[in-house]
Amino acid sequence: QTTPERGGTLRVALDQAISVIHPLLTRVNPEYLATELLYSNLTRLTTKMEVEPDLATAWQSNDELTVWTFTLREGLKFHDGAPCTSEDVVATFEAILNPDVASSARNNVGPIEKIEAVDPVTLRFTLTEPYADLPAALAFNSARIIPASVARGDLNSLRSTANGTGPFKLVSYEPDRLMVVERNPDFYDPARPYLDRIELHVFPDLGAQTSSLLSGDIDLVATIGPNHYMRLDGQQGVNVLRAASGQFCNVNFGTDLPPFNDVRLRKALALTVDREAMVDFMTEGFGTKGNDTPINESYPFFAPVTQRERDIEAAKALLAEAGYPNGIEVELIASDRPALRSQLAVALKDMAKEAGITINVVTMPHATYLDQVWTKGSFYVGFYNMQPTPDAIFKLLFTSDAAWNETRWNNPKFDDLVKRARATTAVDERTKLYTEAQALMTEEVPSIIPAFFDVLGAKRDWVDGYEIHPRGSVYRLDFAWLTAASPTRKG
Amino acid sequence: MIDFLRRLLRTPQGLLGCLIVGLILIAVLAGRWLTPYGPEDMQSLARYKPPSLAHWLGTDQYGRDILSRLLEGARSTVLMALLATVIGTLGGAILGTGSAYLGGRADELIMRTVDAVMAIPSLLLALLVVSLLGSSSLNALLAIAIAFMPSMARIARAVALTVRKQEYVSAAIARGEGSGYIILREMLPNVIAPIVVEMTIRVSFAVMLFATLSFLGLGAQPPATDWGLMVSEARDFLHRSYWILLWPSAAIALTAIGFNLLGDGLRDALNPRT
Amino acid sequence: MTDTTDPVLDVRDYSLAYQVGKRRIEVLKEINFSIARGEVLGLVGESGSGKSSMASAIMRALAQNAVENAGAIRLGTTDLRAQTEAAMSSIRGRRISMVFQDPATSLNPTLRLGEQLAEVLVRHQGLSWSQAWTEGTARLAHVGLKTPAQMMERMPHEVSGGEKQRVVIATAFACNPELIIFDEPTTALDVITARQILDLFGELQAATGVASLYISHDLALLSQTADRVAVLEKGTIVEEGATAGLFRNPQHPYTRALIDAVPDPAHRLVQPLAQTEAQPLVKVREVSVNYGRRSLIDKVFGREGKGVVGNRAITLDIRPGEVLGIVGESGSGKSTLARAMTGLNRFEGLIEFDGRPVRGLADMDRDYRRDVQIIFQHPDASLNPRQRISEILGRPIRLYGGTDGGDGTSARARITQMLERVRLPASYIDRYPHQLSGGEKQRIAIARAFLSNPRLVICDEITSALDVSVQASVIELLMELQRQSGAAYIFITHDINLVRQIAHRIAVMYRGDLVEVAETATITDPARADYTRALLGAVTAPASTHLR
Amino acid sequence: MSASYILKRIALVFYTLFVVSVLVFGITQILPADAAVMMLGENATTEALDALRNQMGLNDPIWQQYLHWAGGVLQGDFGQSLRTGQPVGPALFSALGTSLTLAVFSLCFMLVIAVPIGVIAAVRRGKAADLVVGLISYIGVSLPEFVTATLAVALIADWWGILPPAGYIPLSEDFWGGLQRLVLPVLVVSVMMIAHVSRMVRSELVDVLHSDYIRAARLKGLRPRRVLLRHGLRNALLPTITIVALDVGYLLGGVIVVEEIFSIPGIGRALMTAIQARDLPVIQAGVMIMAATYSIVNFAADLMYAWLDKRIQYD
Ligand SMILES: Nc1ncnc2c1ncn2[C@@H]1O[C@H](COP(=O)(O)OP(=O)(O)OP(=O)(O)O)[C@@H](O)[C@H]1O
Ligand SMILES: Nc1ncnc2c1ncn2[C@@H]1O[C@H](COP(=O)(O)OP(=O)(O)OP(=O)(O)O)[C@@H](O)[C@H]1O
Ligand SMILES: [Mg+2]
Ligand SMILES: [Mg+2]
Repeated sequence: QTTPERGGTLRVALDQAISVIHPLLTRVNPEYLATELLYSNLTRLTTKMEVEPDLATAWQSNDELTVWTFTLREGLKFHDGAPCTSEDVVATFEAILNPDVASSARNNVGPIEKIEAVDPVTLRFTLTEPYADLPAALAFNSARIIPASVARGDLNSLRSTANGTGPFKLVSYEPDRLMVVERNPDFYDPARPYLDRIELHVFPDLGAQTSSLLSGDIDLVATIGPNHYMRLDGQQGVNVLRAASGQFCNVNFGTDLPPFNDVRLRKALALTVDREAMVDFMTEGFGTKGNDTPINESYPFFAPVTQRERDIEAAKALLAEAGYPNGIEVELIASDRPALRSQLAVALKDMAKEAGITINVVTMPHATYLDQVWTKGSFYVGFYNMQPTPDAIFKLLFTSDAAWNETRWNNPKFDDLVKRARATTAVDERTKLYTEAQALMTEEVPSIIPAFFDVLGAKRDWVDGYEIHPRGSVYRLDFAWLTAASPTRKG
Repeated sequence: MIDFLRRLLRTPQGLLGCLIVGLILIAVLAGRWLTPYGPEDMQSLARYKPPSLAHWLGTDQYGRDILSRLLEGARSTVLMALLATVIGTLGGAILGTGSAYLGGRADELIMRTVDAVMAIPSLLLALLVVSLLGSSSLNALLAIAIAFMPSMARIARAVALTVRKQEYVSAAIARGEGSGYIILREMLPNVIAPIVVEMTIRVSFAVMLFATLSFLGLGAQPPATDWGLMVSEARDFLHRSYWILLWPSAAIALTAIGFNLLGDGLRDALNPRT
Repeated sequence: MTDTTDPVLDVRDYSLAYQVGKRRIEVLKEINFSIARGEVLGLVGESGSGKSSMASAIMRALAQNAVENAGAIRLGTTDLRAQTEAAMSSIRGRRISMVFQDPATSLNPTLRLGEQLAEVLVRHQGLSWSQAWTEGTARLAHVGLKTPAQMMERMPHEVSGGEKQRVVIATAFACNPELIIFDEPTTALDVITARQILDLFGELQAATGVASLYISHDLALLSQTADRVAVLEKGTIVEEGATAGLFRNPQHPYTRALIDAVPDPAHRLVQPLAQTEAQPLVKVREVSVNYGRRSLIDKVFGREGKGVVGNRAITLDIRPGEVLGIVGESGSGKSTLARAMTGLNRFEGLIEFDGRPVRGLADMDRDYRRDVQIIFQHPDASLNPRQRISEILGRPIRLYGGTDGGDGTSARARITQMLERVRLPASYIDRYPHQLSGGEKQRIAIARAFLSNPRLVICDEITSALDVSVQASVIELLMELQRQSGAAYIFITHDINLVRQIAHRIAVMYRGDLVEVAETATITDPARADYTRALLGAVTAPASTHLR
Repeated sequence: MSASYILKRIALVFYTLFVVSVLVFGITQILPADAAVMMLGENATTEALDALRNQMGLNDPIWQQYLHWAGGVLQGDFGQSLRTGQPVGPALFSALGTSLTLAVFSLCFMLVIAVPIGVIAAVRRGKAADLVVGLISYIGVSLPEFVTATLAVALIADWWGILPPAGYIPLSEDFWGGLQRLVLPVLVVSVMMIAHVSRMVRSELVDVLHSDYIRAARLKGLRPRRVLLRHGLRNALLPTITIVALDVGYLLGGVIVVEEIFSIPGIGRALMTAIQARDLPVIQAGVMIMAATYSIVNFAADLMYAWLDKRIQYD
């Protein structure tokens, strides 16, 4: 690889509006990208999903994994020139943990009880229970560090202004069209960022996004679907980007209510799924089969439990056993965004038909879905990014105290396995615990996870240093640079 | 009636319109029995197949037969559009004729309010109504019906006013006829003809509005066989399998053209001057 | 000037047909006539006889589907049929020009009058716009407009119908053409204005010596304006000759029928009333009608609304069996009175019908409505196009029950009977109105009115939309029904000659007021009101009176 | 055209806004989503929601909420977006500006094409040219915008590669680039209007050309050009003004699809986004602004019509 060149403007296409740049309130990928440019976390994830320093350079814990100490870089500065010290970090986490702020990070940064500034560059986290994955958790997308004055003052000002420590500074922001950032000369790494300027253009239409990349109007498309990927693949001047990932679409059961509180019925349905075909229907082959656990090869501690295959006879038998010898009719709800959700529903409908399960698909607007179905419904389609660790995804969705326990699955044994795995750093021990947890999920099927998707993107060949991230919501554009072949554009 | 049909078929628009609309109505009525495949049957081995003998119009991303889906979709799309137009027209016609009959302040108030509602573009009005009721074909139907009412009311009122001024209505009033007889027997038959013309042309708007709502994700929902939804879903595959997009688009356009032509034909046939 | 025996316009063996579908409709057959300098040729014939088609043929502005079979049309030495469209374009307006029936529609509503006059001068005389404007102003002065300069600047809707027609005439005369075609130039104007336009035509004709083709269906009028008259029947000129001779001694039966159809005041069609001293059937007392109401904004600004007075305190009696004629120029309130009496307009005042007082719509009960019937002007509009004759005529029977004939007769039988009385075949009962001619439709309307055995029938210009000959037969029918039933009539019309023929008394209205009511015999008294005299003076005396 | 007519017409504009405000306020009140939930998102606690509801006045009686909101609107305060938390007014007015840019270009382009086409069709009525125009207009009014837009992008931008396929740059920022990006959307928006207006011009002109005064003008020997342009077209175009003004409604709100596909941040798309996100203040303000624009344009069109066609007597 050649050495990075400095300068130039990078144009990035996003498929959704950047509705919010309040770094504690971001909820979707484009917003994560925007705040990633403007702010920093304590830690960040490499494209190999390893934790690396961001504002913090080093960290260590006590043996019980209940007290963690982080060391900050020296001489950190916010965009307005004010120094960034441990006091700012403390204030930030106080804001994140304050329920009134309603930050999505609150449930995702770990079991923090208290955070203190030991000295201007040293922080101490005290946890309520042992937690081995804290450094990874602190890389969470909406746990970005903001100035104490803002965190304790006018948090709302973060909706239109930004004062972070990130590699770029905010120039202009129109939620539905364009956000422009420029290089932060005071960034902690004097070499980075390489780009002078980044423009984030919003293209609500996926076709327009792809066409604009082809025409050279756009340099980088953050995420694209399989069909657009195939269209771009092999085109002159365009590189397609692909990373295997733990991203998935699933079918959630309300395990607390009939009919899906009967594991036989859940299993019967899982047995109707032709996972090979599902990978095709949903990802055009850009994905991998799922085995009804949220963990796949992309995660550490993945356990290759016996793959569940389609077996209509077994499904029919289970169905009869569960008291539905003549089949059952159920309503499956999918929100309209992204389209993948209804694709899964439609395909499942067809596959389950043969076993005598009649599925009526109901698609509804995303807002209504969030309001009325999500975490409340008893049979609906979910969609998740890859999380940094197995613990993160289990704690997010499947433990009884999960932040978003969509299935209301309440399995003390599973809870215990996850809890014990948190409390140790011993790889063998954790492997054993997580393997057991995955086997338990496959057996109990709180949710059908039929396939995982690769993360797909595309760029012009004059963009270098950019790698697509399996997490799906991490971009690391401070590493990207433009080669001499890039068109010159007025800034 | 026979005479009228002959007049209608004599105009080129009328003839062509009747032909197209006739074909579409056959699809609507008998489509279910004409389909070679189940409209929702997926074949994972026959995805993205171009038109062939086995699949005349090809297959889509799930390996479903497009012809079967189009035939099945005719019912949802065209029937819904027809119903929406009829409901919207009836509502508007009653409002407009009533307003014209009431006259005076009431008329003024009704018509000004109707004008005011017309300041909201019909697509937007439909969007608002759908988001109010939830997105489904049925609600889209209602939304379109509501969106059509103001302009239909305006047209109906204008027609009713001219009819009201006719001497045969004066004659009926002078004769001492009751208002029921005057509205139903003297006015309505004469108001209806121009409204039927307008209604026919509006069916094509409705088809397109319906498709647009589905396109925006606020009309029919997958796996419905709605044409607009089919187009919307197919846009991603345009560069790979253009036919998935082509056929439903063509179906929408053909339907719209058919009803437009038929409407113009009806207008000519009903126009005493030609 | 050239030899006077050389005709300005010469039409020889001219035939014309229209292609409709596969059929060819002959509208002009072997037409021959010529017009000399200074001469006025009148072309007369009933509607559809081909008069306007002849004019179009001369102007070379035929409909697309016209087929010319044979013959020649020559203007001086120019063979018009051989001219290209471009050549014709420079002949029109310069050598031949035309005046149309309705000045309201033949002027472009969005261009100033001056421009519409001056553009001809610019086109044909090669004048500049400013020269043309000056010249145009002079021309307007010529046609008797008082303020020509202002007139040039005005828009058509800002001037009266008579003024418009003067502008049209000025335009026709602008380039001193050899021939002018007048296609019924006064039909759309009211009587007094029409008279003035005719006088103007006479003056200009005499002054310029232009040859004129004057198209009209009004024989009385032609008898005064034309030097010679050609009678057109179904596309054939059946008779042609000097006016005086033709009227005195018509050769062709069609000509005679036309002349006979002209109403002649001397030829009374109505019997005198038996006893004039009987109690009036209807007493109209101080009846006023106001149109329009004050708008909200007028109220806010405390202004009077711009209401229109339809009738101002009309008081009038109608005796049983009497025919009361009402005349007056357009807009004088004749229809308004008729509508008030039939409950179609709100009114103030009192109408007493056979001793029963009627003060408003609420007082008009079924009996009143049965006794008072109205017939309208437009036969096309007064019958519902979507009802069969059986339903149209069935309504009065259903509404008013059996007041006619033996009670045993079914409704259908009574309708057939009534059709017979208005001299229509019984088979018409299942037809729709559009399958009948204008005259036949009007007969249905009459039948509808008489089915209830009314005691007062109001006829609002019921003949003015009909052809002369059809008009005569409708009048004849009306008079016969009147004799049979003894009903009283209010007969509203513009045609003063007609009203003098059939009315016992005549009421004259002017701008909403009743000017006077006079016995028909004394209407010509010099002591009558000024307006009445002006009205009568404007009427062209029928040809027969001064020719026979 | 009297002062009282103008006053009456202005009163009508206000009445329209009143009706629309009541209507849209009513609709947004029953939309199935709680504003506070929308604002705080799925992570909010019940207490936080309650506090916010009180602060936003959502617990007040509905008429009070209406008065409060209407009062704000009258002072130019449209509230805050629930989605972005930013003031609604400035964002929407800039979106309106974008939409108007698109609308004005589309209108001009449409007129430049539609009027001559309509005239040609009328003059050559029944001939080949007329049939071609008729066919085009039938197809034009029968293709939904999402089809034409998709085709335009696929053919013109992707295949021929002569224009940028999407995006919007304000003309004030980069005139040339902005203009290039307007071409395709303008084309798509115009197709339907061209079809509509050219048909209108044709039928009006055919009527006018059959009128007596045109016949009279021809028979005065005027040159055909003068008859057509000075006498005919002028009168035929007058009713078109009204039609075009009515189309402004379509131009602002009916082009949501076009704004969506071409990524134009206009008011239509702002509303669409707001509807999807249940962003009530934006929906309310957007519809109001749209209705106001529509009313004002139609008011102006009526005045212009009255001024051009002095025949019309208003009371
Ligand atoms: N373009 C046409 N195609 C077919 N028939 C036509 C056409 N123009 C006129 N006619 C018919 O030709 C006949 C003569 O028409 P024309 O207008 O010359 O009569 P007219 O004597 O001027 O009648 P009026 O007194 O009513 O003006 C009528 O029967 C009319 O219906
Ligand atoms: N509905 C109406 N609203 C307002 N003004 C009216 C209405 N009907 C008639 N007028 C006006 O009332 C006046 C009298 O009209 P009316 O129809 O009675 O005249 P008329 O003598 O019958 O005229 P014509 O000979 O033209 O039939 C006219 O100035 C007319 O413009
Ligand atoms: Mg004629
Ligand atoms: Mg009258």
